[in-house]
Amino acid sequence: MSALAYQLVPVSGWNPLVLILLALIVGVLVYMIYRLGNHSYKETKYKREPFLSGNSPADDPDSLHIGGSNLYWGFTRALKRYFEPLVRGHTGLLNDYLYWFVITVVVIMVVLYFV
Amino acid sequence: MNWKMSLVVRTVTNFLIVPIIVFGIYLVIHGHLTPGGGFQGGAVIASSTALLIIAYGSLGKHKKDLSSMEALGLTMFILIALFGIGSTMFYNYLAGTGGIFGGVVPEGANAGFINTGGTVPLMNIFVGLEVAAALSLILWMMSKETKVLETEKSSPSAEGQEVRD
Amino acid sequence: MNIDIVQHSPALILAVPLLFAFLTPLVDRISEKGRDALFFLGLIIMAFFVAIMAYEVYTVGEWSYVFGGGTVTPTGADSSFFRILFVADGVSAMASITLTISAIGAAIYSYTFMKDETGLNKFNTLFFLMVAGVNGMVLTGDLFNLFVWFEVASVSSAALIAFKTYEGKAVEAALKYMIISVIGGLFFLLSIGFLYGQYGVLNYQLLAENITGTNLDKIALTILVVVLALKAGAVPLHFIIPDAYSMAPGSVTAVLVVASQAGLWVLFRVVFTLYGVAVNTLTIGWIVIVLGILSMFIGVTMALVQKTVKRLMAYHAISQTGYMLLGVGVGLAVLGKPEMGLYGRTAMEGGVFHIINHAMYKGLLFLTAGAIIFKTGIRKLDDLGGLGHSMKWTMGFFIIGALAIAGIPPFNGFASKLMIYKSVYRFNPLLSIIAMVVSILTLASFVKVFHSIFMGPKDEDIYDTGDVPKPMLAGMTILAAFVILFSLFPGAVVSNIVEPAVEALGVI
Amino acid sequence: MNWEAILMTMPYMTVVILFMIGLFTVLFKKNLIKIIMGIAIMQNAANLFLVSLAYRRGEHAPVFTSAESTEMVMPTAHALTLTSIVIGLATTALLLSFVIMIKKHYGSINTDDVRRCKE
Repeated sequence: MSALAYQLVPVSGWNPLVLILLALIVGVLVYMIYRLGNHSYKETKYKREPFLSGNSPADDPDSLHIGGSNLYWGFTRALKRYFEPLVRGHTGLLNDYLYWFVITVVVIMVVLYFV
Repeated sequence: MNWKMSLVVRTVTNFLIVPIIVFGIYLVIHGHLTPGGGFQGGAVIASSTALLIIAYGSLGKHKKDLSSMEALGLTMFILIALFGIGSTMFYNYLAGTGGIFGGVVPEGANAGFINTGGTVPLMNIFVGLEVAAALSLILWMMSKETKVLETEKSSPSAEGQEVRD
Repeated sequence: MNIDIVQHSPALILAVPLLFAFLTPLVDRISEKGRDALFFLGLIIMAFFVAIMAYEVYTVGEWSYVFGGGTVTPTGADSSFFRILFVADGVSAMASITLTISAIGAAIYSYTFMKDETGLNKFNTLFFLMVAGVNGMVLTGDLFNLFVWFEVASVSSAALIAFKTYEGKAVEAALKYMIISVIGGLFFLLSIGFLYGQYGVLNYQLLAENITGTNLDKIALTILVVVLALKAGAVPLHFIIPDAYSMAPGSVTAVLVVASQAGLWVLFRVVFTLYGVAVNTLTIGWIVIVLGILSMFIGVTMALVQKTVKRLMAYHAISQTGYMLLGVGVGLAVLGKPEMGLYGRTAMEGGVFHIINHAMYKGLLFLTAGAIIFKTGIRKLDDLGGLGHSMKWTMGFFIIGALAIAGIPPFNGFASKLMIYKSVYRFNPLLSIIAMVVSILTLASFVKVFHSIFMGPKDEDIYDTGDVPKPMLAGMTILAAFVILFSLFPGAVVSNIVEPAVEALGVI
Repeated sequence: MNWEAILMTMPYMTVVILFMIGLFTVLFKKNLIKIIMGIAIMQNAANLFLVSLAYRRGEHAPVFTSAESTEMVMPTAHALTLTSIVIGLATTALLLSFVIMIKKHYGSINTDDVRRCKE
């Protein structure tokens, strides 16, 4: 039984149970501090908007959902010279898939032969 | 199907079907003696159904029967293999035990006998049944799908349905 | 007539799905209910035999099963010479366990997911055939038998990808998947010809004994490695994977992931047991590592720019396969050298552990993607939004899957990635750094997916219909339960399941 | 010139030529039906390769009745070829039915048109 116990809760190396225990303890502490705060603050509908910059957002906040696909437009724009050929690389052409297959066979054969 | 070949072709096919099927069955049963066996015999039998499809346009309402025949053939093949589980799967437990398939093979080079195969001829028969049904189903589906046998030009099908993107 | 089920379990693991695959059309003519009952019964019986085989392998040890031989274990060299041999060892036990879990999860999921499709008896037959094909590929100890099961798995998975024949794209994806697999199979046949022509034997053990690494063997090894990497989805050959995964029905994709991992298992068997030290392991190790690094990096960068849910997840499947290739590639590079004991072994265990983790959480993610498409019918990320309000359970499962794939600490992705990072760092620090960057990009793309699907305002027409029906949730719970189980006790999983698999690969 | 040796390599030459023809068709032809024909050629080449491996000079075909037990060509390669022919049939049937469905959905079987799965 001890072997299995040791396997379940290994002392050395990575042990998720210790981490979860830690998370629980921290959670309880945070909850206690949260309880100390006064609860008079009501979640009102017209709370003051924290003004960041630019014009105020449209009155209907629900329409402000940024589409999923261009969330990282900055990242892809910056690395355009890497992403352009990569996306074009997936041509969808059956013959291209087979070119890649034959090229890989030849490359690995040459590498294996000479090294 | 309104497709029908002329009377001559239909009568010749009626006569031709019988020898083809008999030859196919011969190949299946003598599979363990002479070159042949389940797949080859089944393919010959399926060529007879190809003749039928060309002559009569379709095999009528037998789509379900054919696929059931195919499924039956395969299930029996696996069951026979499983019966050998006493020692190992696919074990030839009928060989040399007398009875229809269990004849004892005499020494020396001889022409071989039908009843000495053990489970092999049984398996050949069920594979033959399965392949005959499967190939005729394939031929019939493809001839129906490509509408190759219809006389009038069928309307060009709608340009590819787009997936709801 | 005492039938020792335990000894016969490898054969029964294969016979049961095949038998039920061909019984389904017959039962389907009688009753629909009977067909569905048969579907679950077949998988449960197969799971029972897999459990028996795995227990036997882990307690007693490995044994090989000769089909048609007088006794189970091959008596004398000649009896295993011509017969087909199944090997029940650590690798096949672990691979069968992975396949059974995701197959059962996908089967329960597809009970309602495929409700409105026609021709369900064909779906069940093909599902059983795919499960049998993948099991056969992993269990077999004979090279040509491997080719046969490789083809059975390719044919049935291509037919399953094209299951929605009314969608043109699904058929196109299936055609490409099938043509590439057939051509891969032909090259595979050539390499079988090379090896059989030289040594006159097709069995793994006998072949491994007298392989001497001549030039012809190197060519055969190259073709074997490339064809199996093609099946697993390494980068230069990965083009069929995104098309196939995005167009297949949700439950089929979850099992497709395990089917391509079977290619990985067989690649490790070929490289370790078949060739082992006969060929310069450093070169082969580096080839596998380069394949892994390419798959990792290009897989994740392509995933960042994807616009549809399933395609994005397909690219993640490729990048996670890169981790496995990297882990085991490092182990291969130091095979037979002293460093093997130092970090090579942990690298291999990390790579192998990542295979089962990946099958769990990637299966879960594909099932959630299928649920989203089942509920909304929309595939593009831009049109989806605000599903978190109505689909609470699916969101929960998505979070578990996304955190696990990104390698966030408590989850199982982290456990295997940690093993890979630690050991690969000592082999070559740069590889480990690339692996960590890729892990961050994985997290980034899943944040994007989570944000665009579940966050945002309520969507009126989907909001009131609530979450997906019960069986789909049950299928997802099974996979999520295993993700959490492997996250909480990684030590137990590594020492009980992963180590026998690594030893079975011939790593002392 | 050692004609004897050259004659012995003749089957393997045909295998290489057939395989290259099949590979050429599959790589460079745009029509799907031609690609499937190329695959069929490659399958025949692979089968020929397996059968020519089993040949031993001056021995009988492995049919039990016609030969003493010792001088026989290796039968296992023939069994492999049989299975590979059966698999070849199954895959070609599946590929052809896919092409039929693609013709119905896409209206053309040219690989340039059949690539909607890009994005």
